Amino acid sequence: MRGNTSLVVRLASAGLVAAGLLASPALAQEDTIKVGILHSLSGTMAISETTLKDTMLFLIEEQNKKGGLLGKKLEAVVVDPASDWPLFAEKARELISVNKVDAVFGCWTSVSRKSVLPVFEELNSLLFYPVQYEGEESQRNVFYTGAAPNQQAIPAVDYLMNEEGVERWVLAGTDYVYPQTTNKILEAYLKAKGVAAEDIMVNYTPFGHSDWQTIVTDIKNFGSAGKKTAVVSTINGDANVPFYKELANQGIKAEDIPVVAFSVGEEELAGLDTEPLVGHLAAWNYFQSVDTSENEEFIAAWKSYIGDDKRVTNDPMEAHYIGFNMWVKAVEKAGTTEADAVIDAIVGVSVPNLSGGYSAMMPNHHITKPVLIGEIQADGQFETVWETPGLVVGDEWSDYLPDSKDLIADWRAPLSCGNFNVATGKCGGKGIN
Amino acid sequence: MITQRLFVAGLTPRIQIVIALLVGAAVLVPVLNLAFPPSSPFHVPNYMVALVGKYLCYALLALALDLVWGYCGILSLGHGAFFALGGYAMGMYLMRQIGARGVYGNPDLPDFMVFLNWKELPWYWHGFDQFWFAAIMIMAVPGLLAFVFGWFAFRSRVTGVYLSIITQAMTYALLLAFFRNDMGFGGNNGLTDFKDILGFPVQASATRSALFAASALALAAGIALVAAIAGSKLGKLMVAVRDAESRTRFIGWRPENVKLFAFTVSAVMAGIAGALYVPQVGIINPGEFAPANSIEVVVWTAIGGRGTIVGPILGALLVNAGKSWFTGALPELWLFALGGLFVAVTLFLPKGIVGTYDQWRAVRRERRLAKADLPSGPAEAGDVRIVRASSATSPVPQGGPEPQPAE
Amino acid sequence: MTKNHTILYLDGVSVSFDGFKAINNLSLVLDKGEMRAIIGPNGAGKTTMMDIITGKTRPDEGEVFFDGTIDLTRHDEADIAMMGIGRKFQKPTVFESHTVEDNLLLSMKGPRSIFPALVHRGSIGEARRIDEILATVRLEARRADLAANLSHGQKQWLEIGMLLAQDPKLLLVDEPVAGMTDAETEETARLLREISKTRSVVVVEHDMHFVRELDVKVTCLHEGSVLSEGSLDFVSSDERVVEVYLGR
Amino acid sequence: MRLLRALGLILLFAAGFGAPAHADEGELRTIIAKFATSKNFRETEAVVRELAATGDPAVGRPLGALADGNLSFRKSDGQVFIVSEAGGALTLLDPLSGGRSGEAASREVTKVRVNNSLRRAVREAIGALTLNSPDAGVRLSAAETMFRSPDPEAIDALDAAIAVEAVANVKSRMEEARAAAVLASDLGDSEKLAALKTIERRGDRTALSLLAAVKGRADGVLKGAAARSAANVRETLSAWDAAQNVWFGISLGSVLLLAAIGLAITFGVMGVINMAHGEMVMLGAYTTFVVQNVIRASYPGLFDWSLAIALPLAFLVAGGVGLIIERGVIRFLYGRPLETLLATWGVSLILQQAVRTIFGPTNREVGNPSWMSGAFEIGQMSITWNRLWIVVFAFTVFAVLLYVFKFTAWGLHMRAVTQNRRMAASMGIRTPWVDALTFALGSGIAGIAGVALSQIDNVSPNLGQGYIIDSFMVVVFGGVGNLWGTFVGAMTLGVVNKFLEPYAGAVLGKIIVLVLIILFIQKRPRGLFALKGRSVEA
Repeated sequence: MRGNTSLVVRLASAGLVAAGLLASPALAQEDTIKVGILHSLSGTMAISETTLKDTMLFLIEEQNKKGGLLGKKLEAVVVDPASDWPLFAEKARELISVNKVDAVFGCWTSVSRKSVLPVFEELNSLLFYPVQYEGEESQRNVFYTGAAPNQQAIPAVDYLMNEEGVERWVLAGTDYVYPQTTNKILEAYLKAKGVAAEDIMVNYTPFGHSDWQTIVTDIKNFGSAGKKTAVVSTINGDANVPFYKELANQGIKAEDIPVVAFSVGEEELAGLDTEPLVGHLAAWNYFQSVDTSENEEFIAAWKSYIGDDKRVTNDPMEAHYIGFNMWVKAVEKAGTTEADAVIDAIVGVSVPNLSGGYSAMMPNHHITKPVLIGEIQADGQFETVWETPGLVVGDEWSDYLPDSKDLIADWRAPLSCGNFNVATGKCGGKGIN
Repeated sequence: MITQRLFVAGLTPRIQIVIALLVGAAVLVPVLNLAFPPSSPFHVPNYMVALVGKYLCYALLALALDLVWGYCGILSLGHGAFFALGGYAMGMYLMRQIGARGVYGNPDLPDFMVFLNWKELPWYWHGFDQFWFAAIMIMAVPGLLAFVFGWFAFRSRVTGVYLSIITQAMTYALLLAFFRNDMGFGGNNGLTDFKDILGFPVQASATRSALFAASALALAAGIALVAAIAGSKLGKLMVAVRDAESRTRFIGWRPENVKLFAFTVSAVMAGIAGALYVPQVGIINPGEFAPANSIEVVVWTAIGGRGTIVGPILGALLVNAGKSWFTGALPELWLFALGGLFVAVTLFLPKGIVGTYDQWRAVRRERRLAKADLPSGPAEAGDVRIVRASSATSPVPQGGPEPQPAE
Repeated sequence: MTKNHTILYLDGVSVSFDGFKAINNLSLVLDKGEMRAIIGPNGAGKTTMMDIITGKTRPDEGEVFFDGTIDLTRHDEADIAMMGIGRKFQKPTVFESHTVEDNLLLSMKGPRSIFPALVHRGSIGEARRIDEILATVRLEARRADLAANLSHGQKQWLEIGMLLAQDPKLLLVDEPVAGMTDAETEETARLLREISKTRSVVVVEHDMHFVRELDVKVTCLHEGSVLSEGSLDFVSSDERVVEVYLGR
Repeated sequence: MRLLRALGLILLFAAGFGAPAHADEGELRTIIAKFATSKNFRETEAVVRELAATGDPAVGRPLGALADGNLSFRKSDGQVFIVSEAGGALTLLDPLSGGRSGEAASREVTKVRVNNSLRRAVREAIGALTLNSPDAGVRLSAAETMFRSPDPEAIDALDAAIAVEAVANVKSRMEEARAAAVLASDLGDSEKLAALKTIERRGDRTALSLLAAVKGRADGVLKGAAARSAANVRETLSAWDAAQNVWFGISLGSVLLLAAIGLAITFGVMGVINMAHGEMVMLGAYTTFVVQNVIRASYPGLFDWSLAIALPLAFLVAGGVGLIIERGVIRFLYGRPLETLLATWGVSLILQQAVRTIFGPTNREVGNPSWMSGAFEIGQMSITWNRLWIVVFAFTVFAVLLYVFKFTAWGLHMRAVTQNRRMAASMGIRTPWVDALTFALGSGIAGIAGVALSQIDNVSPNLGQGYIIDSFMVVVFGGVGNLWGTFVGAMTLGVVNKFLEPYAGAVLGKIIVLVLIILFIQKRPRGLFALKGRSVEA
């Protein structure tokens, strides 16, 4: 059934693109509300993003079962930006100006988001971005439903410091912007907490690094200096599996040197034998193992939709779940899908998250989330060992970076500014103009 | 005088038509985009302007590759590197144009440097606030890299597959280098969030149309340049080097200089293509250095027909239009289609679309001449015509020019 | 030394590839204006000797002088070609995707740098010279044909024509009549004799009839060094030559 | 985890040994009941310490269960049990006796939450109690734990254990633990000097940090001795570091060799630029995945044999696909190597997307069989079993290939065809057949490389992409058409990379290696093991 409809959708959108290539696309049908899905289905990022495309199709179908939105059915428009960053911009433009979608859910890497930002700004549309990222950004047309560094990294470090008594830190990451920024923030944070410079080791590796022998040995050596050591890992995607395999084989146990990761979720663990990794940690805002009735329902519905009992759920999926429901609620509140109205309506909207609370869209276009620290279990799931007592507000401008600590974002009128400087009282960074 | 002499050669009617088409598009598309309201059937939407503008930059890149591969026999698997370097030079200019409008409001440092705690602008970023300087760098950086790389490689007589692989190593090394945040080029995120170019907002329709026109004109100029080179004695020499390198050496030419010239000119063209590409897509990042991208350029050129001037342009336009269409229409299946296309073209159209068409036409003409059963006089005249065409569009003979890796 | 009056002077030249001595203490002297035929069984080092003379291979030891004074071991192929040594390969090597005329145009004596080539325009003198060469190598009728479409023998001639266009002092001609008909062979011999009136020529050839037709001094190489030298009759009556050709 | 489970049982058996204190059972149960009321990890940890302080070996069972995450309490009455899951329902076991005391649904009980520091606390708490365990491995880890957290009060217990210890390895670990304890005690200098020597003999980084600590707090003779010992240890360690780097290099080289050797055949010998080579590796890895899946589902006992079963299958699958590619595409393109590049690039896109469609885009789990898990030590160098096996495997594959090429009729045919196709054909060799089989062989080798790589890398549709460029570099660096060149090339690149990595970092190291290859090719335009002489250039 689903296969058929989506094929029809595909053919229809194919026709639309063709029409768009020929003449001005004035033929968009008005009986559905279109939602764009901008996730890579091929190339290096397909590994993470394909699930999110499925999640969105699932959410849209669920919403249509409930009667759609504003009395219309929702219609998904799927495109494949193929892990090619300029293609993201092209596809975003196509979704908005040719397919006339009202909102886009998509992107994973920071660079793909950066690539589409100007397009959303220019064409005044909406993007819901579901992945944890480095912060230092707030844009009027973008809603950041993943974690900012303060919703992931800093609580994790606090946990290790307080609960595990860690005194020596390895900050290991893939060499790109998210780890670099997060590690800068963490370094500043750790030093503020009195950690000496020689007790911090920073290490960067290329994307897809697969030979971890040297680095794991270095970590082992660094950790044998008599002080309790932990690794804070911002290692990205593909490189994680060989990293954890090497950790397990070199016999680094979580009790000796725990590794806390910000990019390893249930999906990544599905490719691993987790028995030797029990006790290593991850910090997220959601785990599949969270014990709430909302989550149970969500997982059951997801598994029956995807037709695979083994499929896991993860944090970015929850982010899309929250973001999608927020958009639905904001559209209902505004009574229209028109971008400006939705942007005004969505701030303050609060929807249930899957961990038993409510997440709210803040004026900075980030959302409130609980922070959970989980330990890897032998069955490939996480067990929550700690969580923040309340919800944490996503902080787009880090307090630990000198140039961003005075900035705030507030997209409500009259301020309506993404980089308001509280020191100078002006919009626009340092406020020199 | 000299330029005049240079440019008359090689301008066959076909190339004149393509140049005329491009110049026409450079005028017409902006007019249709700006002068007609979106509701008019004559309106060209912004989306199309941006898309086709991007394709034209790819076409210029493919043409640049064709100059070295089709005419000189150097299969570069690293041409994306020159494209990306030109793009980065333009990106650096555009970054400096942002000035204090970045999110941190720092007038000197781009945003990514601010939040990574850079204190001052690295030396190699100086000067890029001036367009003329950036424009020189757009050509000089890829040109210089190609010159230095080619100087060593061609002098050492690295040929064939070895050369292809080290060009790939070059672009791969640059990819890794530009990924490094310490390099000061924005790491994986690259350069983005551009505001102005030459004082005009990059997002504005008029600027987009102007960039489109610039791309079309640059491509037209590129075609004229390649046609002129191909039609000159040097062009003949390039083909000679491609077909029998040692022969040229034993009659006193230095093939390494010929290759170096072609490689450098081609790199500069690729750099210009990259520079025009960046403001139109709004981002430049290390992904452009990926070896897969460079291989894709080779594929466009092969599909269109290497050793012809129109072929690579046609190939670049067709493959990219196909990619745009497939990724929207058949997102799960498009790699099958693209992969199948590559296999089919190499198997069934080894000379590419234009090459095969030329061959078919030549065969048909021969047949017609044979049917007419004319004496030798007119037949010779016909031959002369073929000869003229072949100096600009030089079909690659099978087997001969290819490097043979296995010895 | 008699070096000064020679066009080509090789003394004690040796070269080895991975332990195999391709040329072993070879000495050869060619006077100005002389034509010399070189024979020898396969693997005797004939082609390697040509490689050394034209700068493609560097000898491990020994002296190689051109025109009495120029040390060829210090120059590369292009330099040597410009000094006036032309070489025809064993396998005919012409620019197949060019016309016969363009093949000659590219070989024409003149500046060999990039920018003159870019703005080059044919002159009347050049056209006349091309006509002359075409007449010499009997290819007037094929002037506008692609070289790829020539017969094997015609390619050989074209290659010789290309050497002539260079206006060399010394021609090295490697197996010019391989694969030719008898008539063509005869024609080629005539052509070479004509050329040798104005230039020095070294011909490597297996075909004894052809060598006889050339009627010049013959050098027989074996295992990288000179086995015998003299008139063809002298050489072919040399026992050692008979031995290496016919086996024991 | 398994270790702790075993340990709990052992403690029970060892109850009578060494006459440890026996606490009142009721008292123990009172303490255990506190697990149900502890609100956070700190409180739980206090309960653990309290239990351990009783010194009763019976606490081993509940503590072991706690560490394994099997300790729960009933919501209704707060009673603490060890739970074991069987078919949906939970069996409740008594925490002390281990006897069955009922069943419960999973909703009725709450797990006593545990984290790393708790597990560590449990380990330390029961460490001293396990010195007399009958299992040498348990004694070893007990000694190791005591070395890391030296306690002067444990000296007597250690002395007793050393006296009866028969396993040399365990004994020396115990002696080291004792030495560490001595250094932490207030014993005399002579005892401590001897202890320093013992620690120095141990010679690893933990010893070094201990020595540094002693140097910091001691004075007089002891300070000097500690400084000398530390210097000695540092010296031997740096030698071991170099050895370790060589090993890492060989290990990386073996991975490169495996990835590249199939390419050395298809590219080097046949002149086909096979861009789909990486996908052959990927197919091999997926074959391993499928084999393991079947084994997990149907024959779990065979799991340790899964790789052995996967090897021939991967060879056949990848080789078969290679054969199809050769017959379907490549045979039309001989003599046009650059066009094989384009066509195989297309094939690689198709294969990647096919795998993505069939198996999904995410990573697939390929387990390590037990004989490929863990590590062993040689001196101060730790060698992981999976790396060792991959090195052995790579060398074996290389040797077999060399043999096939040099000494079999097929190898002779292959060489004949690649050197002179027409001549070979006229001598009666069926050249198309040889071509097809050679290509299939190269692909098949890539497939079995995939089996090995599945043990250390992701099994995802992108697997092959990560290796293709490195493979080309190896083949070109080594010299096309020469298997030994590929071998030496792979090893050189591996070792150079690993020696650069500590100084330049992984990213810069890789860039430097690439630049070195580019420069090297200038010097030797045809690679390391190029043929010299006239035949090379036509």
